[in-house]
Amino acid sequence: MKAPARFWDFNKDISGCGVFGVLHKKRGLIDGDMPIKAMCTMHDRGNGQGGGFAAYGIYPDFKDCYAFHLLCETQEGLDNAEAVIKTYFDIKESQPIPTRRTLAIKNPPIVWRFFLTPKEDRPRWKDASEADYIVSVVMLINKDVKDAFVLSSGKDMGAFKGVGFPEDIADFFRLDEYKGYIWTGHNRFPTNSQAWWGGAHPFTLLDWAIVHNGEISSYGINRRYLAQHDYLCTLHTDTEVVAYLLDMLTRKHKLSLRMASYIFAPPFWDEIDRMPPAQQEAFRALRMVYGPAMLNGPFAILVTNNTTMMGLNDRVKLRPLLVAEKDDMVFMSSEESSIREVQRDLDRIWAPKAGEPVIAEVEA
Amino acid sequence: MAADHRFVLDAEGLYYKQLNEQIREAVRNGHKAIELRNVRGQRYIANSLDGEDIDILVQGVPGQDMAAFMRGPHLTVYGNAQDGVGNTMDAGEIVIHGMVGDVLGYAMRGGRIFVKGDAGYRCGIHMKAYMDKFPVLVIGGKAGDFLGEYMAGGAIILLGMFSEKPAEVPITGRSLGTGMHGGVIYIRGEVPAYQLGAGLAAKELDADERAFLEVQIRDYAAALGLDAEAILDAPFLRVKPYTHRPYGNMYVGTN
Amino acid sequence: MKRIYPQKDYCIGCRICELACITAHSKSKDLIIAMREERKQGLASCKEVYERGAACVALSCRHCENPMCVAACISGALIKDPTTGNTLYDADKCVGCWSCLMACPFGAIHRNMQASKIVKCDMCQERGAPACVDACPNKALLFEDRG
Amino acid sequence: MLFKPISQSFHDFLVERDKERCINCEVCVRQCPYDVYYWDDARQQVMHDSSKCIGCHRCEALCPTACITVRRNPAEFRPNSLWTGTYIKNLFKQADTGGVLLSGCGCPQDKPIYWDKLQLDASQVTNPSIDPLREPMETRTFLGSKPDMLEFEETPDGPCLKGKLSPQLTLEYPIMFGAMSFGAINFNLHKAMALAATETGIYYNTGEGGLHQTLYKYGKNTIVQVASGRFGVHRDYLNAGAAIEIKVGQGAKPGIGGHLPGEKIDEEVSKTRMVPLGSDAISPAPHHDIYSIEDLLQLIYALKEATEYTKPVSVKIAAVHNAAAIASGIVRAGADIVVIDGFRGGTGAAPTMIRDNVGLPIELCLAAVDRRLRDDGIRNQASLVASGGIRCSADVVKAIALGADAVYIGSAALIAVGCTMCGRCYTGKCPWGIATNEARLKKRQNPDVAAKRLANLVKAWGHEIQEMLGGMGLNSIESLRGNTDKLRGIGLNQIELDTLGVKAAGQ
Repeated sequence: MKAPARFWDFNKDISGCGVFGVLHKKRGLIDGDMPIKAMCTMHDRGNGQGGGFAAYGIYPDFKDCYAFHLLCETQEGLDNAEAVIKTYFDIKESQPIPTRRTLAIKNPPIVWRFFLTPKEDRPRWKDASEADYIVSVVMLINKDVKDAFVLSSGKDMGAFKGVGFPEDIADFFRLDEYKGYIWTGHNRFPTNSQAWWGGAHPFTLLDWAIVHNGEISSYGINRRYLAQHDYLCTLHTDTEVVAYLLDMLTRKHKLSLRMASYIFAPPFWDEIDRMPPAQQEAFRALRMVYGPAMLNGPFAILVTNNTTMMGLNDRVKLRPLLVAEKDDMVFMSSEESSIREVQRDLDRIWAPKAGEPVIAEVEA
Repeated sequence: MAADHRFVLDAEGLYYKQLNEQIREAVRNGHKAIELRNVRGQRYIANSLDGEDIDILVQGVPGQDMAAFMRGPHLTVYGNAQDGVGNTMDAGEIVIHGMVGDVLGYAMRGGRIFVKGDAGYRCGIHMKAYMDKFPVLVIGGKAGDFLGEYMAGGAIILLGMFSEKPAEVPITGRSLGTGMHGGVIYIRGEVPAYQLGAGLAAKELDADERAFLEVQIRDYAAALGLDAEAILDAPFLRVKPYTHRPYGNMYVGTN
Repeated sequence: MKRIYPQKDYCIGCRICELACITAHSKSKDLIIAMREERKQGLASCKEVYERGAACVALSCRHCENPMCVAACISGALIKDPTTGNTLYDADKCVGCWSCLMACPFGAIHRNMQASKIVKCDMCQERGAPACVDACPNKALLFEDRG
Repeated sequence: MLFKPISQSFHDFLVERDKERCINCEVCVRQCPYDVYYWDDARQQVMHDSSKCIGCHRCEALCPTACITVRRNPAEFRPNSLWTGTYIKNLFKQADTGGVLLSGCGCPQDKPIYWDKLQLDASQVTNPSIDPLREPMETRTFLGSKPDMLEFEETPDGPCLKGKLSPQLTLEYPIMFGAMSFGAINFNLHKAMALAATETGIYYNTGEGGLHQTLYKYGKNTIVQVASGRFGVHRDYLNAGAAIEIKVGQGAKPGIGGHLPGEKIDEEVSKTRMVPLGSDAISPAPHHDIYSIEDLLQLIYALKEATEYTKPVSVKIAAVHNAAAIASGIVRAGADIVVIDGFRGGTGAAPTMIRDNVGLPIELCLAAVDRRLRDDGIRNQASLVASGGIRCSADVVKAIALGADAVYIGSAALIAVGCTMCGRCYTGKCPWGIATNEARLKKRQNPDVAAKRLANLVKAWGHEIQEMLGGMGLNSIESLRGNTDKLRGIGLNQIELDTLGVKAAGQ
C-alpha cells in the first residue's frame, strides 16, 4: 500500500498502565467480578483517563457471528456505520450494549453491538479471505465513517473500554453480568490529556485483543512497516501496532505466536552468535527480515485470542510482568497483589525472563 | 573439431540460469569440448568461464553479454550474435560466422573476437591493452557509429567486405575512435575524414603494422574459412591517437 | 633489547627527528634556543636523514653487536654495556681522534667540532625513550625489541 | 608580479611566519609540494612565496616551532554579493587558459545542509533512555535483498529457517568507507581502509581502479566496484570482494565520467588498473553497455552469473531529480543494494560547474527514495546506502532515521587521516600524501597509522550512535531505520518537511 499522505504526521498517545489477564484452560467460565477486582487493586497505576476489558466466551448464543462492538459519538455516526455494515454483512442481531448510568462516567458515547455474518458475495473485497474481508470493513469504518469506531470485531468475544477508571468502565458496561473463559483488563495513565474512548485498551482486531503497559519507542517505523502491508493506524496510540503486527505475522505470514514474539523481542546478537548454527541462521534471518516489526522500548503486553493468552516483556524487561497458575487457571499481571486479590493460594508464581513469551492455551 | 567428441547440451526451453549452470557443471566434470544446441537468447553464455582448453560451439542465437568476463575459452557461433559479446573479456577467442549487435568487446582487455559480418554501434569501446594482453577485434563487414570510442589499447580491424549493408554505406559510422588515447584501428580501403573522431587522422601502415595486420588476417581467414590473400589484397589505413593524453590540457585548476 | 628501527618506506624526510634529537640533548631543552644558540656551540644531532631521490631514511647508531667503533676507540670512551648491549659513550674520555667515525660502517657517528668530541645516539637514556621516535610525525621510527 | 599571468597575482592565501620563532629548520621547505617555501642562499634563511600557497596547512601542522600561520588573503575585491572574488578569479583563470574549471573535494558552496536542520529525539520519563555503556546496544546491520516473509520449522532445539536468504553483507556499524579508487588515492590508504574495515567489521569500497594484488586477502571486508572504464575488472577481481558495486553515478559529478590524469598513474596503479604508465585513465560518462534500465538488469545479472550468485550486487547513483523512480527501477532490475550519493560527495576531480550545480542534497533524496521503495512494496528487496557529505555520527543517525540502512563516508575518512579539504586532489601533489602517487608524497600515509585513525573514527562514531540510540530509548538500530518520528525539522518550510517526512519542531 502507498503510505498515506503525511504518514509521518501523527500524534502518538503515550501512557503508563497496569494490565491483568486470566485464562481458564478448560474453558471454565469466570465471572466478570474477578478481573474487575484485580484491576481495582491496581487503581493507582492509572489516572482515570482510560480503562477497559476484553472477554472471551461471552456470546455463546452467537458463537458463529462476528460480534461488532461500536462506539459512536453521534446517532448519525451509528446510522452511517450501520449502513456500511449492511452493505457488507447480514445482521443477525443489532442491539445497544447494556449499560448502567454511573456518576463517574460523564457524557458516554452511544455503544452498540451487531452480530454479523459476511454477505455471501462479499462486495468490494470478493477475492479476499474472510478474515481480510472483516479487517477491510473495520478499517473502512474507522477511517471513513465520522464519529463511529469499531471497538472489537471477533467471534464470541468483545472489548469494553472507555475514559474512566477500569472499575467505572466495568460498572458502566455491567461487566459483572458477563462470564468468560479469558479476561484481560487494563488501567491507563496517558501522558497527554486528550483521552478518548477509542484510545483506551484493549485494542482488538478480529479475535485478537491486546493490553499493553509501556511505550513503543519504535512506533514510527512499526507504523510505516504496517502501512507497507496495508494496515492503517488510525487510533493515535502505539499499542495499535501490536494488534496489526500480530495479525500480519500470524495470519498472513503464517508464523506461530512464539515466532511472532521472537520478532517483537528478539534475542540480542551476542546471544544469537552463541547459538547452534541452525538457530543462528534462523534468528539472523528473522532479525534481518522483520527488523521493522521489532518492538523497541519498555513494554509488557498481554495478547489474547479465542484460545490463547500470551504475556511478553521487552528484551531488557523495562516493565513488570508476573505469571501465576492455580489449577486450570493462568494469571498474568503487572503486580502480584492483583492476582493474590482474586486468588489467595497459587500453585506457582513467577516473573518470566525479558523477551521470553509465556503462552497459555485453552485445551482443545 | 569433430562434433561427435563434443559434450552436447540442449538449450531448448532452458532459462539462462539453468543452461549456464549446466555449462559450468560440464566444465567442472572435465568436459573440454561442449556443444550447445537450440540456443535462442540465453544470456551470459560462457560468462566468466576460465580455461584456455575449453571449446564451446553455439548452435542458434546466443543472448546478450555472451562471454562477458571470459578468460581463455574458445567460442564459435554458427550464426548471428546479439549485443554485448565479449563484454570486459579477458582472454580467449570468439568466432562468429554471422553478424553481431551493439557494444561488441566493450572494455575488452585480451583475447580476440572474429566477426564475419557487420557489427552494430559502439563496438570496441574502451578496449585496453596491458603488458602481454592485447585484445584484437576483427569485423569482416561494416561497423556502426562510435567504433573504438575511448579506445585505450589493442587493435580493431575493420574490413567492410562481408556486409549486408548497401555498397554506398560507408565502412564505419560517425565518430570513429573518438576519445581514443591508445591502441590502433585498421581499416581496409577508405574512410571518409569526417567520420573520424576529433583530432584523429588516417595514415598508411608502416612495415611493423603491416606485419601485425597480416598475422591477424590470416588467423581470421583461417577461423572463418575465408581467403586471407583476397582480404589483404587492398590498401589499409590505420588510425591512432596523436597522444595518450588527449584531454591533458583541457582543464584549469581551482577550488 | 629495544632498538630504534627506521621504516624507510614511511620516512617522509622532514628531519623533525633531527630537531627532536638536538632538543633532547641540549642544555635548554628548548628547540628554538638549541637551534639558535647551542648549535653554534657545537650541539649536533645524533640522527641524520639520508636521502636519495624519493627515498629517505633516518639513521643513528645501531648499537651493533660487535661494534667497530668500540674496537677502533683509542681512549676507551666507547664501550659495550654487557647487560644492556648498548654502545656507551663517555665524553670525558674522548680525545677527538675520530677513529670511531672512520670505523663506523653506517656513518652514524657525528662530530662536535667546537668541543672536539663525537656525537652519538644514547637512545635518550635520561629521557626514558628516544626523542626521535616520539617526535616522528609518521611513526616511521619504531622503538622495539626484535630479539 | 613578474613573469606571471594576472590571475596568479590574486592569490587565495597568505603565509605568515613569526620571525621570532622560525629556526630555519626547513621542515616547511621539505613538506610543501607547491614550492611555497625555499632556502634563500643569498639571504641565508627560509623564504616563502604566498602566491603559490593552496591552503593545505601541511606546513602549519608540521612546523616544529609553530611559527607558521596560513590565512586567507585579506586583499579582497570590492564587496559585491554577485561578483564575489571566487567568480572574478575563476574568470581570470579561464581567460588566461581557455580551460574547463576543475576542482577537487565536494561542493563548498553555501547551500542548505539539511542535517543541521534536523533535531533528534530523546526519552524523558514515559520511556526510559538506555545506557549503552552498560546495556546492550545493537548496531549490527545487514545489507542485501531480504524476502518479505519467512518460514520456520519449530523444533525442540529452536526454530530452523526453511529455505535460504540471498547473500548479505554484515556490518558491525552502519558505516562503510566509500568508493575512492586506487589511483585517485594511493595504495597506502587502500591498505589502511582494508585494515580498518577488517578491524571494525565493516567494508571499504575499492572504487573503480581495481584491487591491488596484495589486498586480495582483505576481500571479506571489501566491496569491489565496476564502473564505466572497467579498470582492473576481471573474474578474479569480481570474486575477490564480498559484494560488487556498479557505479552509475557519483554525487560530486552526476552525469560525468571520471578522468585520472596520467600524472597519477604510477607503476602500481598501472598494474592494478591494467593501463599503461602515465596515460590518462578515462571513464566514460555512461557505461556503454547500459543505455536503459533493462541493460542495467543485464549487467547486474552478468555480475551475478560471474560470481555464481554468491555476492550481493549494489548499484550506486547520484542524487538527481528523479532518483526515487530510478531507484525503484534499480531494485526491480535486481540490485541488492542501492547507493544514493548526494551532491556534497567528494571527488578527486570534477568540473567545478558540475560539482557545484548538479545534483541534490542527500537528505531530501534519501527520504524520497526510501518512501518510494516502501510505497512500491519493494523496500525489503534492497538495502539503501546514503552518502555524500556525512560529517559526523549525528548525520549517520539522521540518515538512518530517514531510511538508510547504512552510510558511506569518503571525505570524513580522508579528513581522519589528515586531509584539510584544500581541493587540489587532481594535481597529484596532495601535501597530505592522500590523493597522490608520487613516491615522495605517498609515504606521508603510513598505513598502520592511517588504519588506526580510521578504526578510531569508526569506533568513536559507533559509541556516539549508541549514545544517541540509547537516548531515544532504542537498543537496536533497526528500530531507528526509517523512523522519522525521531526527527523534527527546524527552520524548514512545509515542502521540505513533507519531502523529508518529518514534523516541524514543537509539533
